[in-house]
Amino acid sequence: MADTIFTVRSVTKAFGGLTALKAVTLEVGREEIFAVIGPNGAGKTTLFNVISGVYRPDEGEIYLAGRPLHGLTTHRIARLGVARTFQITRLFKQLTVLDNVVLGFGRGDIDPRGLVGGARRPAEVERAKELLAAVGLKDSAGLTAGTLAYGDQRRLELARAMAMDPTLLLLDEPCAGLTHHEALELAALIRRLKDSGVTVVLVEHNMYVAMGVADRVAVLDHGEKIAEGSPEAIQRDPVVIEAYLGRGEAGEDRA
Amino acid sequence: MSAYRGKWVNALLAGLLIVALAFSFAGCKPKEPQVVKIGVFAPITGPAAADGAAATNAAILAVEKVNNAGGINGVKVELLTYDDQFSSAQAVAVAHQMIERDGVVAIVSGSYSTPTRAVAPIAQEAKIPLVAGYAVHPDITAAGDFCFRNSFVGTVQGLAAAEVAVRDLGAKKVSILMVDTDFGRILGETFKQTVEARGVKVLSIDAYPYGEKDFSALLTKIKGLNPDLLYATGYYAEGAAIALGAQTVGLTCQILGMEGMDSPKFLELGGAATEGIIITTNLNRDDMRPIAQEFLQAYESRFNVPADMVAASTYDAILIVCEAMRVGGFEPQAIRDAIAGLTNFEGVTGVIQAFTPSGEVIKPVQVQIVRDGAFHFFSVVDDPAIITPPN
Amino acid sequence: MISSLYLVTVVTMTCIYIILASGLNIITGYAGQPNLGHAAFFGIGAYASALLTTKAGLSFWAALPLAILITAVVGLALGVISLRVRDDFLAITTIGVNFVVVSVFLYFTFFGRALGLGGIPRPTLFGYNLQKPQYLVLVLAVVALVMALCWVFSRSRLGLMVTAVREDEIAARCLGLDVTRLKIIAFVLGTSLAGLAGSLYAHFMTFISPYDFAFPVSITIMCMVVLGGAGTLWGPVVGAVVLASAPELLRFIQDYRMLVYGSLLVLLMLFQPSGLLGMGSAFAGRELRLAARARGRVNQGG
Amino acid sequence: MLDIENLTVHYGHSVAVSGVSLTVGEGELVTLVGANGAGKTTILRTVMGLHRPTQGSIRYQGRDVAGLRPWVRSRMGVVMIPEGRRIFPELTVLENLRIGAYARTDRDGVAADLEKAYAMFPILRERAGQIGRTLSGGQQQMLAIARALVARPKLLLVDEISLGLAPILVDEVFRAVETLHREGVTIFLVEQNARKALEIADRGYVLSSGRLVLEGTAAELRANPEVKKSYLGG
Amino acid sequence: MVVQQIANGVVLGSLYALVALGLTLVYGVLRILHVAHAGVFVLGAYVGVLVYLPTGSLALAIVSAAVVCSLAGLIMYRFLYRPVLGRPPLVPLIISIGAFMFLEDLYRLVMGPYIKSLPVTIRAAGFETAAVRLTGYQLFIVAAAAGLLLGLWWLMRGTRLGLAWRASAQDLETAAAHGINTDVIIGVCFVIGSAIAAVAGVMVGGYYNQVYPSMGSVPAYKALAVIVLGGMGSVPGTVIAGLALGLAETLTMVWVGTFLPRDAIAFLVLILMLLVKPTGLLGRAS
Repeated sequence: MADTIFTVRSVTKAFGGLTALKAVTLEVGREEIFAVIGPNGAGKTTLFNVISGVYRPDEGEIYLAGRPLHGLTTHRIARLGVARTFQITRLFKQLTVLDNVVLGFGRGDIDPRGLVGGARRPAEVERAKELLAAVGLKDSAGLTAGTLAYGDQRRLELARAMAMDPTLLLLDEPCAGLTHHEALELAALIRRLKDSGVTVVLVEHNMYVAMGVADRVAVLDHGEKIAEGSPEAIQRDPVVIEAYLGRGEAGEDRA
Repeated sequence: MSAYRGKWVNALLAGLLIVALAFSFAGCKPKEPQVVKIGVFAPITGPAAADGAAATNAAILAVEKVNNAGGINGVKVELLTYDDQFSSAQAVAVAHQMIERDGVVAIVSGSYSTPTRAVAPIAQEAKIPLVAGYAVHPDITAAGDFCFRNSFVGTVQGLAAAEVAVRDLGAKKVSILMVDTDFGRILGETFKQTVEARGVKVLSIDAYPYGEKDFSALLTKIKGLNPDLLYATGYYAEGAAIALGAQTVGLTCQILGMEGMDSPKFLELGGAATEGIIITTNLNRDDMRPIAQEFLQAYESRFNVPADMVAASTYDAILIVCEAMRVGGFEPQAIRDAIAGLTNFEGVTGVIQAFTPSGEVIKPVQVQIVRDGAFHFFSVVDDPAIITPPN
Repeated sequence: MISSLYLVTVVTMTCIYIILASGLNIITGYAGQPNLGHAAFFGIGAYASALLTTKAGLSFWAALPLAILITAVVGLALGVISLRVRDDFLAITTIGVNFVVVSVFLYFTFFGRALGLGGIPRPTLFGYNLQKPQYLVLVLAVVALVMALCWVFSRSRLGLMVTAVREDEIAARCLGLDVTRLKIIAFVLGTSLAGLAGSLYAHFMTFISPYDFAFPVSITIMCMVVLGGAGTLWGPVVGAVVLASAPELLRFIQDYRMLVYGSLLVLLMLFQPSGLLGMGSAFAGRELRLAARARGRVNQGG
Repeated sequence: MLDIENLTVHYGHSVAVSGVSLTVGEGELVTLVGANGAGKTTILRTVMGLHRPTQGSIRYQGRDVAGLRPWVRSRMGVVMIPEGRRIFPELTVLENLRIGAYARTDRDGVAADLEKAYAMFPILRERAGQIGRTLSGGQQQMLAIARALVARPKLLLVDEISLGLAPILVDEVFRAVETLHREGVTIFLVEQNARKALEIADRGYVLSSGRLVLEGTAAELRANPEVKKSYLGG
Repeated sequence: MVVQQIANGVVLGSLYALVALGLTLVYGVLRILHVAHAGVFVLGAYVGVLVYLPTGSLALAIVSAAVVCSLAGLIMYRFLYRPVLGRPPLVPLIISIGAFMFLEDLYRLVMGPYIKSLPVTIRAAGFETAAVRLTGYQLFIVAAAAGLLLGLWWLMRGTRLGLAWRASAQDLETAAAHGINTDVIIGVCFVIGSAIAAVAGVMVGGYYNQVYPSMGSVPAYKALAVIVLGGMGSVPGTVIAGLALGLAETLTMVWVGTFLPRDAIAFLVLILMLLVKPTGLLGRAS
């Protein structure tokens, strides 16, 4: 934790009267896998949307490698090296699987050379095929993305995010829709990503995966961080158990 | 499923194309030798379809009249009618088709200024005479010596209206409403300049869009200005709406209109509200000349609608061409020369004294008043200084 | 060379429509932005070119690029509007733009009002005045150039990015795509082509009037794109050829032509909404989203 | 009461559910658990008639309902508490409840059920005149349940009822579902919160990527190590 | 004169509101821009002519127009829109425009291109003071518009059908899942919207004494501006926007002058307003 690369500092986000995030602070180390867990509606996806600039935080600051991300537009944040996947997949459904991945390269730079050089440079096609192979979509490169099964769509989203060669990778429930076996494969892939120098923040429901893959875990509940620590510590934390199992009296009426 | 339907649509389109081709070949039947072709274009579909119908109806009637009388020196006239859709791009294609494919010897415009203006230079270049029935844009006759116009240019009618306003009606304070087309504006602005030069005060001048029906706001404003004459340019639909609107808001001053309102439809749509309205036009309903009465009756009995200015003007344009062929023969150049040399020709729209060298008609401006639901003679403007178009 | 001026006229107009439809295709087909006011930009190009040659005394060759530039600037403004106003609202806004632009032509003396603008010169080349057949050669060359440009665009990274914006804006942003700029680029490219078509039209007709650019013309262009297949390279060309020649081919039924034209549109949309060349619907990416909007909310999977 | 056989459903070109067969017996509380995107909601929506199956049959009370429009099914007693609550945001609480009872003609019965709903969620009585969208998330979920209750369902389809609720409210809504079950309503419960669902269910099915992977009594599933690992948090 | 001009604006605005209402109802439930609605409006005017001229009964003319148009509206829904529900909005929009072109030409072919007169006479007395003067017919228009709108208001707010209707407009699917026959609701939208358009057609035809094939051209697209200004799908918003537009047009025409035709003014206001508030005057962001 000495080498913090990604910082979320006292971020607050409200929708109307509903506070989705309340002064959330996270510090993520370089090449760390950091899991954010919490009950449904705890604010996990909102956190991702704020980090990636889809929403603008009401208060607080976000830094990646010392550069502020808060207040930047989504595409600027992406160009600074933040890639993400979505809880409900957002693919370019009419484009081919290959093109979906190719769009990740170059982080969206409108390169004048791209106008005459064709949409896909041979080197990019090679690299895209490698990425597709890595997520198990080797044979689907020529298909239209919209025709993929749900699980395959999730994998394609991951490949697309990896194509951006991100510094920080945000994974929103990457295991949703995968079988247990597939989830394990994915966990292994995430570890390999870490080894290749990517910092990963993931939101996950599958506790088994989350606890198994993460170096550290933060727990969100009602927009507040209620715990943070190693997976083992979190699993033993009475506050977390209470939040998950709902035995306490602390719950208020919120969505 | 959708692939199947796609095939179905493709087949439908292909079928249409084949039918179209078949028809275009069917059109290439051998020509009868003793026939001369006149082309007419008009806005048969689109926003001006009513005028397109009037123009083509009148053209059909005129050609029938000529053919029933044995044709022109024994040669029958064949009429080819085309739809320009009120579009200049369409009119250009139509013009080329008439001249090149159909081989017409003369063209009559039963259309508005914009399409006619597109056709004029093409006719000029091909040296095919063109007679515009009622299109008023100056560029039409300016295209060259093969282009003629059988209607008053805007300035003539504007001047004539000013003459009526001052000489006959003694107006001192006037308001002007003009339809925002080339025609309406030329009339309105000529009128304004002329009456102002003669010491009349112009209280207001407003343009309104073609097709406008709701005049309550403008007429309420004019009512507040209290003029003793309202000069309104526009076509019969707007004219009737102005008449009705004036009645609705209680505007009682004299209304002076123009030839666009010269239509039985004006009387029908405006009803009692048109009573007393005076217009400048080229058709005298009390004209007892047989040619006029015969046309008015024949048209109404044939098409179940009374003839209007558009019909009468197109009818005359065809008759002018036929007369020129009778005099000069069937060569386009000869027809042109004969039109240019026409004098005192009896048309439905009055006696055509002559055409100016630039191709503009010289004939008296008729002034009509609505009495008991019909147009009647009010006065005539035949001062050569007014009715001779400037060169 | 081509003897029949009739044919020359029909082919020239078809070419102009090909340029218009290809331009609209970039905006609506590739970028997925509805534009029902394309004729307004056609008109802006035509008026700009006409004014620059008749009033400013420029030659056709100088006026053409300037007309494109002027149209592009106005297109840029519409692109900016499209960032704020979406979907149905954008469709209606573009209809509004068409009405407003035509009204400006109609209501300012500078634009010749209802009289239109006349006396627009045909271009001269090496001191030789281009008449209709020669002008057609020029137009054909321009069409070839435009199609080459569209071909390059359709297979370029830029084209792919613009298509990505059509498919999912948020995902595109998260990949670092500058959606704002891409949308504006699409509008500028598409409207520039309309400006080019306008300039060619003005110097072909030698006079123009506001009605040449009224809303029904926009509908015609949109129909060409949709008929041929939006988002495909050759779809708009096929659409333009079919619909621009249809009035000529259908002349034998001239009285019923609009009837046929209208019902053709309806049937096509009912049975082959992705156009003659579209395989899947070019809009299908938006399909789920918009279907969801029509029926409530989307719920994919469980 | 509900028999689904070999059901396959597509979303556009992609398969959301393939070859699923399951049954819900009269008076049973059956749950269908699985991760996000597994196809649970799709099955529920297809049962309701909001989605057209590509293949397979859906029988309700022995009758094939696959071709029937949703409101016909609703009038036969199939009632859904949809995912995300989907109360009518511009209608008042009372109006929302009146929509729930829309198909019913027995005024007295409706009045009684309305009382029952108010008794279950007293806050709704207080807010009867308030516009739906101004309610908090929990209140909206209560309204959605109450709306289904006044429809007097025979078969109640419950979709992700705990989504986005505070734990204390999760307990409350699950208690409400249990109450309905005890009163004899047949319930088909789709839930991501497998622990909670399996606590109150009689039987359960596990869905993954559109296919059924496991089925059994709730107790069996709770004890299954695979289920434990994937859905119960270890 | 100010009072008179406001009265003029209200009369005009009432007509706008009546034409646009059907569009709003359809948009509210189906999110379809029903441009061909203007074709129904023209149909209403023609039925009015065909019935009024031989019978001389305005009531009979309005009722028959309403019946015929309701049927036409239903047929349009069944054969034009229902097959493409759920497709991107451009598809029904183009179908609608195609159908409108078809109808305009059909009227021209069947009824002839000429303007028909609809010389309606109203026995009701006019109203005249020093400041304002309204003819019997103008009063009838305002009264009819107000009556129809109040009736619609009552239907939407005070009846079971209205409740189901509002629910369907907010969430068609959930409404269907709660036993509301949404096919009937949609049908009712087309019937009522078309019937109101028919009434508007007869009244407009009679007011200006002109009925012709292309009389729907301007209303077709201007009504779009009206429903956007009113916040798409909002009935009270549409009425307010219709009246506001009628007043704005009347007043600018008189005091600002015709610097642009009124139709352009409507769209200019629309564009400017959308830039400030992209969801319409009374629209709410979803």
